[in-house]
Amino acid sequence: MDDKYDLRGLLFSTFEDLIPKVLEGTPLEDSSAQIAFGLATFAVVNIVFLMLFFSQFAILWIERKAVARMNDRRGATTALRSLWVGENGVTAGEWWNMLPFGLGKPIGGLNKWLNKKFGNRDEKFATVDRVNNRSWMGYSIFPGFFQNVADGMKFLVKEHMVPQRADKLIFEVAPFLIVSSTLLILGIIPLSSGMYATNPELSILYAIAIFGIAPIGVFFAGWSSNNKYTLIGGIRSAAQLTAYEIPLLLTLLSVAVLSGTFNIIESIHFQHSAGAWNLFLMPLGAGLFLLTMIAEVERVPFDMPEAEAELVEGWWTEYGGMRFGMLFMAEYIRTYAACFLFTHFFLGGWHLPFQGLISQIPLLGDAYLLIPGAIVVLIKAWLVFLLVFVWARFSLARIRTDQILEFGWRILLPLAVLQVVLAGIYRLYLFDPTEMKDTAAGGWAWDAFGVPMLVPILTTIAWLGIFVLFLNDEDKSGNTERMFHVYTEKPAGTYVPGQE
Amino acid sequence: MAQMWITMGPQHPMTHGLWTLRVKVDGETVIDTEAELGYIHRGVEKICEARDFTQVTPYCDRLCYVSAMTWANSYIYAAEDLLEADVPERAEYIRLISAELQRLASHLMWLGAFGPDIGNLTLMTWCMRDREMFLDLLQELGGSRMHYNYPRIGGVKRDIPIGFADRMIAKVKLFEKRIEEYEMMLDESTIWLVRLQGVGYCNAEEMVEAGVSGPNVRAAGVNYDVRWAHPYSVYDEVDWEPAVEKPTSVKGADCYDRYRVRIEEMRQSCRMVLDAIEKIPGGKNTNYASGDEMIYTKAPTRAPEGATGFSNYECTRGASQFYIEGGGEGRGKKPYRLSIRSPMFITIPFVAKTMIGYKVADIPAIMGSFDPCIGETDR
Amino acid sequence: MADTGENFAAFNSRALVEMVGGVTDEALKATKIKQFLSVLAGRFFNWAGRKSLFTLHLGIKCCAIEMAAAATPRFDGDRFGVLFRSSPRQSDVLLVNGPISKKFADKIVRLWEQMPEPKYCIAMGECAISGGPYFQSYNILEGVDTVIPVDVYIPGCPPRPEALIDGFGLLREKIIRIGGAPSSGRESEKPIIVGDE
Amino acid sequence: MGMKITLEQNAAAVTECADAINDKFSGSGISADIVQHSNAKKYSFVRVVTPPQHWQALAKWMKFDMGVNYCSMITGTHYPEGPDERGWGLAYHLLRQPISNQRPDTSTVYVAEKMLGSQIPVEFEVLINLPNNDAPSVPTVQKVWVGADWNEKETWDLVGIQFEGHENMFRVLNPLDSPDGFHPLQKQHKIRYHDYNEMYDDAQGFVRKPADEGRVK
Repeated sequence: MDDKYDLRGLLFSTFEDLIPKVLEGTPLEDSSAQIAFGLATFAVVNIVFLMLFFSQFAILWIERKAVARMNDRRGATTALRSLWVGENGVTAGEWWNMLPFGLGKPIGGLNKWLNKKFGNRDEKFATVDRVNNRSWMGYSIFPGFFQNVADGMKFLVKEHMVPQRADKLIFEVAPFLIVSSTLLILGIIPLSSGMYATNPELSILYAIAIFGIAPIGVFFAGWSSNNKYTLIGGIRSAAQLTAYEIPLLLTLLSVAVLSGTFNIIESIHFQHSAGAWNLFLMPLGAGLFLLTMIAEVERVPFDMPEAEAELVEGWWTEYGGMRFGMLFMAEYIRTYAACFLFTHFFLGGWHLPFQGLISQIPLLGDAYLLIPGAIVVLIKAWLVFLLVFVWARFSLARIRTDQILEFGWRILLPLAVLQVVLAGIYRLYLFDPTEMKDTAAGGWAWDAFGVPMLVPILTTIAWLGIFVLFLNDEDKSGNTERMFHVYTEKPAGTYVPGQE
Repeated sequence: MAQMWITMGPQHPMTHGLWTLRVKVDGETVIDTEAELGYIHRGVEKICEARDFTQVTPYCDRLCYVSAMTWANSYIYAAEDLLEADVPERAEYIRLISAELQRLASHLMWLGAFGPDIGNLTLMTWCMRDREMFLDLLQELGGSRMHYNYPRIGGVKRDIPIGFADRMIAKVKLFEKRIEEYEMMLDESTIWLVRLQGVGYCNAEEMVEAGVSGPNVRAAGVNYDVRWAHPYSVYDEVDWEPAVEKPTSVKGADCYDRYRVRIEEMRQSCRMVLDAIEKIPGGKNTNYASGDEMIYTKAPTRAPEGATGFSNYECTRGASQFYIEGGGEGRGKKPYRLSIRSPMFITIPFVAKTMIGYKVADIPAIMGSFDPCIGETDR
Repeated sequence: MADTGENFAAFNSRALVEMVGGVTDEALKATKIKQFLSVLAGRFFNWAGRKSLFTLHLGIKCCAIEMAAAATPRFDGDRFGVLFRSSPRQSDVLLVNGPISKKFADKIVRLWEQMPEPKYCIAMGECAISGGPYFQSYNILEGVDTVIPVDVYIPGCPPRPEALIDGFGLLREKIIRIGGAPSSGRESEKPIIVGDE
Repeated sequence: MGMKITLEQNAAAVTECADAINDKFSGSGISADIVQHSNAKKYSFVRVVTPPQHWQALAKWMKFDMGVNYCSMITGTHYPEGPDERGWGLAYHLLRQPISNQRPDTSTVYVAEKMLGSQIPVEFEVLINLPNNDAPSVPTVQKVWVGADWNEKETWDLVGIQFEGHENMFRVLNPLDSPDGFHPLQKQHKIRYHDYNEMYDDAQGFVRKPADEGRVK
């Protein structure tokens, strides 16, 4: 069901009837339709990109505060107020006098007013002000939000160093390869049915192809920085990403098979009009998607390429200054994109939970439908980020590289194939296309034996049972040779091929 | 596959302190290793030859900076052997309590550093938060957070403060519940078990042959402990038993056993401290003046020419030993020769050799499980 | 413009970039917009530079444990934007927290040179200030300022984590005063010592 | 209740070891006697004095016959004013520890009071005196105990006593490029500010700060 707020429709209609009137007498008149289309697309793309990019800082803030709170500490508390307060009494003097065009006076006045109103009070409260320099009398809106802004902006003024014997061209190209391919993903992520930058026909294939480019950039970075740590980090990340690319593809193939389309927006429409989100139809697929996405963006359980412990910083050890800032941002954009893709494929995009039932209620239903799709998508993405990526980061340890690869090839791949088969069976036998309804109430396509919604309910319960079965660990004292253990009796390196 | 030497240099997150581990790597597998120490060698043995016997204690605090109290006690026993000083009963109890509290703080620092080695960053903050509890207690005794200069030749500097006993009991009881929280977070997580079990095997005789001691040997199944084998202080009157682990493979103890032994040792220390505070002669809520004969007996300050003093003490990381020869400058007020045996100085080359055959990612796991402290290694 | 082995096409991209850059620079300077932007941007980047002081994860001796304690729940350094990075390329502050032996002297100078330019050095603890209890040793340098320039001294053996956080506070006060001046030009500054006032 | 090796057990084990050494090496200048500590629980240990040439044989015999399986410390000392036959001293500290390999899932839990005979841990102190010349040397025990390897390297590095037959001898604690004859724990080296102001012939040319006359520190 289309979202009520259609940004694209609004902008395209205004530009279509505004531009021809503006270009009435000018020679460009006959091509005014193309110009209107161009300007409208430019506006929509910019709005969507800025929304996605600046909600990126929310992701950084959620992560830093959640990890800090879990570590039992306060985490970053830099407040907006620290811009004009200066360092406990020491300020930068009358810097606004150096401003040209007489702009010094108003900015100086603004600074004084802010300091008087929201700054440190006076000598009497010097120590109290010094302690809560982070907030004004203990209150601060978004405490710590500006810490990430400061971290990002500081990298702009750092010196850019290139290691002497590094392969300079590839050393410079690698970060751009990673950052550009990451930003391209944001192009196809729709915020709601009417708010997206582009909607290519096969957007699922496009997303996976773009996700596949970054590993090359990572390997280039690792190889070109002429440092043994980065070389091992680069090789590890290349191996890990290829190992987890295939289960990711198969999982998205099963989503496409289930929804019948390769387009993200159509698969969201399918989820609503069929009545059940994919999460309940293919919980195994959802789990696989999250696991492979965590490995794809190299976060903690699969953090081996930038393993703090033995590889210093992994493949980005030699990057300083803004290149490191961009790589740091690119890693978070990829994580954010992963959360968005999970929301669209498994949590029904901009549709509200139980939208079918609640929209029936006369008064409350209409209010419920008034919530804009973009807000719903953002909140879902942030919750997925908090509950999956950040929670895994502060509670799990790192798996070793060979264990990651073994887990990827031996366990995730067969499960992904099983999921594709299941999706095929669901689509062919358990799906009833006649019940599809594209109304606000949504359809009831997954009934079985007369009981509405029986198929998703049974699947979810079945997979939860399997999950609990595997949850309790086997008796620890008994076995020591864990299944992932590759300990060679004869130390490696002593085996010379060809000599039996 | 190309074999290359990687230098895990002095500044490296894995090395707890400054030392270099050169690793020959074939792909991901370690073929050969070489340890290089001496980055913070500061010649404590040479400086102590120009210090009086009581002035040497601060240097021994700063040897292994994470378990300062145990090292100061170790030196004091050697000095008492040299100067023939005897120690009152209550002072021995206070030394036991302060040493065991320091052992708890040191094991917590180890667990806090071991977590990030394996990748679990939350462990660092949790363990350091609990360590602050014990630092507060030791601060009441010694006066500062990390280096206390607390034991004296013939007793202790000052008695335990009035409310110390109740605060300590409350904090140790709270910590015993905290250990369950750690175990729930770590032993239940398959990733933690997969990274630690079956990694870093070394059997008991191989370790003793190489001079390894302390919890690392008790992880291989023998409950040998200097506290009962060469007894000192009042460990025989206090209720405890050495923590020992059953190795699950014929190849000896792996990283998981060493981790389990230290968790068990934390419990033993808690049990020991709670029992010792009840049995302390002179009552737990009394506070004697600092020179009182209940906690300090005057000891001679000069050592004759040929006299020697030796002490064998169970520090948190192994058996630390001091050997002092009397008759130095100032007519014997200063030691002629002070020799310090650091358990880690011999364990680190041995551990470097046990890493051969495992993966590069196992290096921090194996190294961290032996709890290296470079301050004492380089002296 | 020295042509260092570039391709000899009559008109290459580097020349284009420099020409365009030069022209716009002149225009901006003429209309004083460049001065307006540089003053405002200067203040903003100064704020960013002092609010996020990434410290190098380098633990030498006992002060390293107090540095670690400063990052934990009781004395949270993260509140002030102090994060411990393990690569010198990404850190701004070199926190020297132990005695510098002769073996480690040229390695710490190398670490200092590997850090990108607006960098600061804090000497934490007596050993880093003047060799501390080991000033008589044959193997220890008398303080880290024999080899690298130091901005803030934190006395104490070991200084308490609050003193370390106060040291970062004084460093921020110095940054707001001198801005991102390169570390070589700061010799004339009076040494800042924690607890001096 | 905690456990401990009682004084009787200790006395029995120590006398038994001392007698074993004295019978085996009675003629060749090796003598073992029992000395009592005067700290903590006043336990006694075996002090063995041996000439340098018999040391390797004694070490092998102690290791394989008496089960002294733990070499903990080697201390070298320099006596410049000492008599001719005692210019340098070496003190080896060894321990007999009742530790053996365990079968999987088993652990031996000793009860201290019930240990007897060769299980009881015993402390040994082997003293070797070297003549007062400037090239002291002792046969190495690197092959006997692995633990002695790095101890010998450290003793050579700091005190300068040569260990004949020790492979791969390199400086462990001092910088690798410190000058050859420089062994800091020898008595002719003084520490700074004790009427000995400039640093040693330091290879890396670090200039010490000028003496501290009122410099803003």
